[in-house]
Amino acid sequence: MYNDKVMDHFMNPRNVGVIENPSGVGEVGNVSCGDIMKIYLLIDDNDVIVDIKFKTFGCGSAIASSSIATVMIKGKTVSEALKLTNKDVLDELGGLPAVKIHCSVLAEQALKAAVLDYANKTGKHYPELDGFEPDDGHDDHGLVQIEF
Amino acid sequence: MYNDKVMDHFMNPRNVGVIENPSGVGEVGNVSCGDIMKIYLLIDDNDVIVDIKFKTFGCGSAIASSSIATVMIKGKTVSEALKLTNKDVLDELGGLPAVKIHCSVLAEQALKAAVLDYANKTGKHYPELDGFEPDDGHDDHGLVQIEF
Amino acid sequence: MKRIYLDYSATTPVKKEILEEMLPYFTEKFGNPSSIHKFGRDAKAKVNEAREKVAKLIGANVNEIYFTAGGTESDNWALKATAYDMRNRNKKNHIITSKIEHHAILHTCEVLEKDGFEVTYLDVDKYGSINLEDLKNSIKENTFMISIMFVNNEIGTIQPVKEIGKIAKENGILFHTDAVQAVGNVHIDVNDLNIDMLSMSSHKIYGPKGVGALFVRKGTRITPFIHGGAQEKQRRAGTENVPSIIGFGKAAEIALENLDMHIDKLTYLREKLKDGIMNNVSHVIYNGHPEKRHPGNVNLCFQFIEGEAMLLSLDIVGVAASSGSACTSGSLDPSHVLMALGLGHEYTNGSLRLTVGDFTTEEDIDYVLEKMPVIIDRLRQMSPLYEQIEGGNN
Amino acid sequence: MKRIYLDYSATTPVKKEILEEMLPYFTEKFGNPSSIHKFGRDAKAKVNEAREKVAKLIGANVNEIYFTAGGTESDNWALKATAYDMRNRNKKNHIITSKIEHHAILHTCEVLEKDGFEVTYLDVDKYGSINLEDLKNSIKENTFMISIMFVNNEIGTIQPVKEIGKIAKENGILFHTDAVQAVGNVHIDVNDLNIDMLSMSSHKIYGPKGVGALFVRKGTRITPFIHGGAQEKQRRAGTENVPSIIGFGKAAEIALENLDMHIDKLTYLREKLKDGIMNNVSHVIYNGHPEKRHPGNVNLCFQFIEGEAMLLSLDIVGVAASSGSACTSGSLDPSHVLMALGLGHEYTNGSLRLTVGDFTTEEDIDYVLEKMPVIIDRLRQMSPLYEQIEGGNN
Ligand SMILES: Cc1ncc(COP(=O)(O)O)c(C=O)c1O
Ligand SMILES: Cc1ncc(COP(=O)(O)O)c(C=O)c1O
Repeated sequence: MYNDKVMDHFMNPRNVGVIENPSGVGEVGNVSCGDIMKIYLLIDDNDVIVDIKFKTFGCGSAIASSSIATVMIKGKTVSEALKLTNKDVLDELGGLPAVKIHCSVLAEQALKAAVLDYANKTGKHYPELDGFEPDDGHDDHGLVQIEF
Repeated sequence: MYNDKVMDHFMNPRNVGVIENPSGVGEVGNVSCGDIMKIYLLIDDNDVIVDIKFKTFGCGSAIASSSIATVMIKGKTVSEALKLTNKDVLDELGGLPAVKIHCSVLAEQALKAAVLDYANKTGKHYPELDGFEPDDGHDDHGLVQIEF
Repeated sequence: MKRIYLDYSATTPVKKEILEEMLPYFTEKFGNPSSIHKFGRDAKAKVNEAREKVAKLIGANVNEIYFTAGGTESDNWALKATAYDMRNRNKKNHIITSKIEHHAILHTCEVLEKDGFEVTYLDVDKYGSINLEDLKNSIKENTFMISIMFVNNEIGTIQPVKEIGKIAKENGILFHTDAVQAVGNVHIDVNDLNIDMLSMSSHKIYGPKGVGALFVRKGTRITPFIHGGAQEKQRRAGTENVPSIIGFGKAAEIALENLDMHIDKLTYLREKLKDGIMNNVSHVIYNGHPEKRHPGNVNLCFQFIEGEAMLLSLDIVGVAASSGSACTSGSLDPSHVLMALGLGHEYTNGSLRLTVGDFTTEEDIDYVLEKMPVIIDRLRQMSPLYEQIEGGNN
Repeated sequence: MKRIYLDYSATTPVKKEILEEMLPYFTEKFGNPSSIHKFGRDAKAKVNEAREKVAKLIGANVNEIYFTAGGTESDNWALKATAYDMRNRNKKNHIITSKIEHHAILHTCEVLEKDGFEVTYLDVDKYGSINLEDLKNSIKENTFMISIMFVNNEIGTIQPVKEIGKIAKENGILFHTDAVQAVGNVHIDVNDLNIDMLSMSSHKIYGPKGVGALFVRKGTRITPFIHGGAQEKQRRAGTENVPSIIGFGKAAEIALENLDMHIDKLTYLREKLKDGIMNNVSHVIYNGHPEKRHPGNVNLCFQFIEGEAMLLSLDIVGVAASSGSACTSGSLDPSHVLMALGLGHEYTNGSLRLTVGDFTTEEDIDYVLEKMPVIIDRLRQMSPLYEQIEGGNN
């Protein structure tokens, strides 16, 4: 079902945890969607994300996507990081099952929410965030139902 | 499917053949029904059926029923023989599959046809034959269809 | 790695002695039961032996058993064939069922609804039991069938089948029960229980997959669902799945012989497993009826974590389980059964079903009990939901 | 006693190497393909491997194969699901089929007729082939499907499938073919032949009973026939019959590998058997098309004697065969296929089908050729019909 890389990031997720005095925090999803991701960012004066931590409630894909996304984000400037798409996450993971694609959207959204928090706190403006609504659900699940 | 007795009478039918100058001959059934039985009788002056032969076109049950019926008839008087029912044939055979019950009627009918022939030739009257129509088909087949 | 299978409600392994009964019928004794020759006759005789064994397991007569390709087909057949026949002949078009049926029933009902039938889906209480007063109140002039499952596949709850049968009989309504999870796990006597039709499946009782049966009480009209050859007394066409039917028969025989022992053993292991988890993990609820339940079924909801993540974590340490979480199936909604219990998403998403069976050992349970708290804790440590309550509540 | 099986069109033994592939999936690798854990994933992967093999045998894509419980279910599904869907969406309600289809098609069509559909049953010529002009002429505005079998199960005739596919395509009509007897016995490429749906069955190609498949061309709409779980891409519910599907896959693989050899061998044995009988027994006719036929099929009508009596006699000397006689099946009418050829009862009642297969040897044929004239003669000597013509004609 999942490839080795996904399983590795699920079992040994990188950057799990909390940052004590974060530059920004973002949380997306809700329990009725089945997954929630919370991202903590530490951003330095050059706008570089020097540290990132996450907590995720969700399935294997959600956790693995969260983990790999933080690895990809860490060390980037905020603007670079905001270019991250769920497609990049998917590619880096080497793919997810079709019904799980939506999980890769989570990290992209959570990052945006955290940067928005940072922007709000600092008064900065990131054009990449224009139009971003942190509470947009991601109800693009498939419709497969299995039961036995 | 068939019991040993049925199989024995099918494989080693008794009284198959023709009587050269028969007292009476009867044939019932037709090819579209799937079975035909022809009975030859030799009847002595005491009205005893001293010899009987048959030929049957039909399935295993038809042949076995024919054979056993001739065994049961041989040596009986005509009136005794006319008491023979398909139930007697069935019992003597130890049963037939449900869809084959109709085959046991054949001998009863053929005997009656042969006796009728004898009666017509000799001017005798057998009340047991009153109302008997030699061409009554026996379309009481089941409706089971199997195919592969 | 040792693999521990705790998903017996999903499917069971075929027992060795069952497979052995089947084997000759693949290769040497491979005849088609409809054939007149010896190959065919031998196959036919064995199919009928199997039919007797299956009948005996539920207290039915041999002539009341029709073999199918599984529980799903049996459910489809019982509902659809009866529905159309009833509508055509008696102008009746209302079915009563429950909200926690298997999809083989629910989706069939939905299809019937689209075609103009009326379906009442009964609610269940927090244990997953239907309410008999609700049932009585939902009966109408045009009700022709009550279809209520015997044992629920997710939470294991056993319905008051005898009472349902009585109500059905008193009202002249057919009673069908999906007994796929019940057969071989609870005592069943179709006469005592007033059941008119009952669906079963071989692969839940250590027989092969792809074969099941529908019990249809003598005198109950059933038209075919699959048309073709004259097999199964012209009720269910298609060359009989001889080896699998034989395996199903053997499985039924063994199930009947072992029933009490099986129930005792499973109940013991189930309680041990359930208690072990409940006593060592916080924020868990135990679903289903505390006593009236499948002897091998443990269904739990763990707060703050998600079901599939638990399944994967268990799988990695060699434990096979199941979950009704939405993410497991890729579906938008979590288990309709858990939802019907009135549980919120914060519970339903963290659901886990562990089902023990005849090959489960006490050591297996010990192993799971050792691993489980670690797994739960690891996932909770990652969860933003747990973070919030960790300080105060734990 | 040595038993010689000449009834390969009824069913085939499972080949040893096929059974071996299946075995682990009964006992150790018994998972439910819908399960997320390793047992489930392993099963799922093997089911998809099997799907690829089955697809390859008919030149289809792996995504176009849906597993079923056999040929009968595939036929029922293809016709019924499409019929209701077409009527609901396109107001089309006419099917064209032939008089010599298997009952899985014919009885399904009868049921559809009762429900308001129109069905044209095409005649066949004396070889059992449909007439393409008839087909064209029977197409109407409301025709949504042509369902013509690929190879007839009784007389072995191969229909002009490519031409039928062309006509269907030109007229925008779906083309379904019951290829249960064709698969593994003739070359099939669903694309070359313009086939939209194709039914197959495992137990006719040395795979296990109780499993089959429906090919549905990509882009062709197919609604489910059996509702329930999400198996088979939500098109066919029910726990997958994993071991049997694996066996079917292996059977398909072997069939493809051996196809030319298989056809050559069977054709040789068939011709030897047919010639041997025709040259040594009088008053026999050979049914079906002389060349365009199933490589293993010999269908004969012996005058003056009845089919079941032949079967029993052959069975006693160890030879397993089949007959289309009315008495064999306990039916009132002899084979609808033989009747459609225009044969009278004097022929149809004496029908015999001998089908050779992969385990048939030349010695088997020699043995049958030795016994056959004796058996025929014994029965004819008992026949009142033979008596009449014996002097003059023999
Ligand atoms: C309650 C219930 N009904 C029906 C089914 C379907 O049975 P099958 O998988 O044999 O089609 C299952 C299991 O899958 C079940 O648990
Ligand atoms: C032409 C044809 N169609 C359909 C079937 C039915 O297949 P199954 O026995 O797998 O249901 C058969 C054989 O029985 C057949 O020969």
